[in-house]
Amino acid sequence: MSTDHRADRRSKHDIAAAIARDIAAEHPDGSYVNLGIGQPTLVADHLPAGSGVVLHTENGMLNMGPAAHGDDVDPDLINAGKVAVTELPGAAYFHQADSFAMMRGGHLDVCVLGAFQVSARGDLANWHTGAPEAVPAVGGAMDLAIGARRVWVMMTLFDKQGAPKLVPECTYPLTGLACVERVYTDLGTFAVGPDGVRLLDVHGITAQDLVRRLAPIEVRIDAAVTDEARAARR
Amino acid sequence: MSTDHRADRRSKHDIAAAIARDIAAEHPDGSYVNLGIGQPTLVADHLPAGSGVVLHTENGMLNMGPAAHGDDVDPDLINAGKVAVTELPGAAYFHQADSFAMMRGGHLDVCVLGAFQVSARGDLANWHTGAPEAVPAVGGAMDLAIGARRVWVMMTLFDKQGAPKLVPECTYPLTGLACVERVYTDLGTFAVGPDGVRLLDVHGITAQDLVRRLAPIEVRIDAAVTDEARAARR
Amino acid sequence: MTARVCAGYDEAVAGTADGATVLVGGFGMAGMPVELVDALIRQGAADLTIVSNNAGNGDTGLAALLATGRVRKVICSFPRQSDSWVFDGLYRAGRIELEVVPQGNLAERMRAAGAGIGAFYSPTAVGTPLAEGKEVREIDGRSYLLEYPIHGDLALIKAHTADRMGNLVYRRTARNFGPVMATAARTVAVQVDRVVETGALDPEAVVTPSIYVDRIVAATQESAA
Amino acid sequence: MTARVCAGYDEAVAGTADGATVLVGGFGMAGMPVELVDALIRQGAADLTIVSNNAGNGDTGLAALLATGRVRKVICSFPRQSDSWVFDGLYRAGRIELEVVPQGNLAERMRAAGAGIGAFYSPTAVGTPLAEGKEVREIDGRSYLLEYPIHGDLALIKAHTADRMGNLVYRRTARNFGPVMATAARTVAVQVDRVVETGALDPEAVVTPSIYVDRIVAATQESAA
Repeated sequence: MSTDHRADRRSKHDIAAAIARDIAAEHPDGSYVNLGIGQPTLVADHLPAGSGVVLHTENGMLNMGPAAHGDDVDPDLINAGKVAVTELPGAAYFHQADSFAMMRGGHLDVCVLGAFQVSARGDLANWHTGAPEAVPAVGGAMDLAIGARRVWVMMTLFDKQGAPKLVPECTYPLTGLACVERVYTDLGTFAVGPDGVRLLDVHGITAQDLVRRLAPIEVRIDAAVTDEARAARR
Repeated sequence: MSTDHRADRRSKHDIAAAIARDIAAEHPDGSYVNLGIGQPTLVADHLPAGSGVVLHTENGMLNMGPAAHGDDVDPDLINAGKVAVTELPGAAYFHQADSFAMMRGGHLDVCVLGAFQVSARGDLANWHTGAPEAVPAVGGAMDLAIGARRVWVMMTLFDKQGAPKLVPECTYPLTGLACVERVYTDLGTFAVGPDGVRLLDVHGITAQDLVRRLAPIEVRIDAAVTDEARAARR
Repeated sequence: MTARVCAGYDEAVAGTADGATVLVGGFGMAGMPVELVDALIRQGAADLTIVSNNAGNGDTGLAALLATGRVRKVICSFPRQSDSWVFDGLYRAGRIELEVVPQGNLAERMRAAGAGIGAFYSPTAVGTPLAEGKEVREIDGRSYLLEYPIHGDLALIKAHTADRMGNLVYRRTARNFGPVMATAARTVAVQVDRVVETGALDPEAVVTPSIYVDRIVAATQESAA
Repeated sequence: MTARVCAGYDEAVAGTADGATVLVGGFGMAGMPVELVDALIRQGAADLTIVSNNAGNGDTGLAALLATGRVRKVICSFPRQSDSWVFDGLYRAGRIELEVVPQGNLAERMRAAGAGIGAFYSPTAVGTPLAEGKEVREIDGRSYLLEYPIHGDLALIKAHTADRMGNLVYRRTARNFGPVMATAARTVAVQVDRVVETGALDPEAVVTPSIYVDRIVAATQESAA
C-alpha cells in the first residue's frame, strides 16, 4: 500500500510538472508573476533561464529566487507557503500593506492559483471546501483572485471522484467572482470568462472527447485544436 | 517711511519671538511636533538645547534640524515652507502618503499653526481670506488641523484693524472644526474648546482689561491670572 | 514620545489590560516576536483579542498564548496550518472566536487605523462568504466592500535593529506585518536583535520611523543581563 | 513588465495622448522632474490635467508647461506661491481650471489609486468649503468625507538612483510624491541622477520596487550622449 501511495504521489507530481511547464512557457519576458501556494510554485522550476520573469511573494518581496537549501536557508527569507527561498539581484522587500497594495492595485501581470472549482464565466473556488468541520483559512487567495491583471488556474481537470472541476456554477464557497481568465489542466487548457469556455489546447485526448466529458458545460473548440486540425497537422 | 516699515517688521518679529518662546517652553521632552509654515517655525529657535523635541515636516521627514546656511544648503532637503533645513541624528525620510498618514493618524503630539481666526470652541480659519480674487491654496493645513493630537495656534490677538481674531464664530473660510486646543498670542494664552474660552496667561495687560477687549466672547479667567492673584504675588 | 529602551521583555508588555486587542507581528515564524509573546503570557492579561496573520505554530509563541485560554478571539487570515494544533483544538471545542479576514484586508485595515482613515472600499471578497453583512458599493463599474480599521491597544513586533530613539529596520521577509502594526496600536513594543546609537541607521533606509515605537527590548542586552 | 532604460527624455514621454492626466512629482523644486516636463512640452500633448502639489515655480518645469496653454486643469494642494506667477495669471484670466485638494488627501487619493481602493473616508476638510459636494459619514462618533482615487495616465517623477530593472531610491525630502505617484499611473517615467546595475541597490532600502517603473532616463547618460 505504501508503494502504491508513493506511486500515486509521483504521478501527481508528474502531472503537476507538465501543467507547470505549459504555464511557464506562457509568461512573457519581464512579467511580474505571483505563484500561489502549493503546486503553482512548480511553475518557477520550468521558467526558461534568463526569462526575466520577476516573482512576487505576497509576504513582502519582489524578485524571489528558487527554494533555499543547506546553508542558504534563512528563517527570515520565506515565501507565502513558508518555504525557505532565496533572493535574486534586483530584489526588493516591503511590508504587508504595500505588498497587497501592489497586488490589489493591479500591478502584477499574472498570478497562478490552484482551485477546487472554476466556473464557465471565471468564478474561482479555492479556499474552503465548505465542510462544516474545516477551519476556514483564506490567506491572500481572495486578494490575488481580484488583484492580478490575469488570473490563471492550475489544476487537474477532474476530481478524485471523476467529477469535472470546470463547472457551470461553483458549488464550493467562492474566492472571487469572474476573475479567472485561463485554466491549465492535465487534459487541456481553457479560456473562461464572459464569453464562456473555449478549449485552447488538449493533451492525450481528442478535443471532441474532452468536450463530451465536460458536459453539461458548453465548450467551444479553438480552430487549432479540433480533431480535424490536429489530423491535418499529422 | 522705509524706516518705519522696518521698525514695524522688527517689532512684529519680536512679538512672534515672544510667543514662540512661550510655546517652546510647553513642549514636553521627546514629543513629536510639527511647526506650521511661517511664524510657527520660530518655535524651533526657542526649544531648549537637548529638549528631545522631534520635529516633523509634512513634506516627508522626522527629526528635522535648524535652517541650513552656506555649504549646508541642499535643494533636496527642505521644510514644508520650502526653506533649506538640516538633518539631525535619528532622522527618517518617508513619502507624502506615509507622512500624512503619520499626521492624520494622530501620531504627532502637537502642531503649531498660524491663524486668521479661532473660534471659542476651537474652529480654525487659517487657509483663505475668502477674498474673491485670492488663489485658493490649502497645502497641509487642513490635514494638520485635524491630525495632530493637540493643535496650538500662534497669532497676534488683534488684526491690523484692531478686531479680535479670537471670535464667537469664524467669518473666514474654515480649515477645521473644533480642532484648536490652545491659542498663544502677544497678549495672552487661551484654552479653547467645548467648554469655551479660558484665559491661562496674560502679557502686559490685566486679565480684566483683556477680557473686556475680547467682548462679545465670554472668557473665563484662570484663578492664577486674575488681577487679584497677580497682585497677591507681587 | 520617543521610545524607551526597556531592561527586559516583561517591562515591554507591562500594563496590558484584560480585554486588550493585541496585534502580533510575524508571518509564520518569520518576524514572530516570540519573547514578547512569552512575556505577555507571564504578564497574565486575559480576555484578549489577538490580531495576527496566523493563529500560532507548534507550541511556542502565539500558540503558547492561545494554550493559556486567555485569548477570547483571534482575527487572522490563515489559522489552519500543518502545525496549528493548539488553535485547531480550541476552535473545534468552541473555546475561541475566529474572524477570518483576507490577508490584504487585514493589512489594509490596520494601515487605515494607523493613517486615520475612517473606512475604505476594498475590492477583495466581493461575492464570497466573507462579504456577508458588509456594505457593498459600486464605484466606476466595479463592486467593493466597506472595511473598517483595526486598532490595537498593544502591538508586539520583531525588527532587526533599532536606534535608541526607536527608528527600526527589518530583515528580509521578516518585515511583513511589523511596519503596519507599528502604526495601528496605542502602545508599540518591539524586540530587536540589537539597539544602536541614534544616528547609526541610514535615514533613507529607516522602515519604521521612531514616532511609532514606544518600547524596545534588545535580545543581546537581555542575554547580557 | 520590467522597466526600459531610455536613450533620452523624449523617448520617456513618447506617446502621451491629448487629454491625458499627468502626475508630476516634486514639492516645490525638490523632486521636480524638470527635464521630463520639458520633454512633455516638446512632445506637444494638449488638453492635459496636471496633478502636482504645486502649480509651478518661476518660469521653468511645470510653470513652462502651463505657459504653453496646453493644460486644461490643475489638481494640487498649494498653487499660490511667491513665484507662481504663470499659474496665477492663467487662473485670474479664467484660462485654467483648478481643483484644490488638501495635501494629505492628494497623497492618499493617489495611494488609493495605486492600491486598488475604490474610495475612502478621510478625516480632512470636514466642515470646510472643500467639503462641498462630498458625501459625509459618521464613523465611531467622528465625521469623514468620502474621497475617490486619482489615477494618472502618465507619472513624471524624479529619483536619485535606479537599477536597470527599475528599482528606485530617492534623496532626502526630494522623495515626497514620487513613490506614491509611481503606483498611481499607467505609465511611469522616472529621471534619475544615475542608473546602476541590477543588484547594486540594497533590497532592504529600495523605496519604489521595479514593478512600478516603466521608463528610466539618467541625467549622466543624457549628457554623455
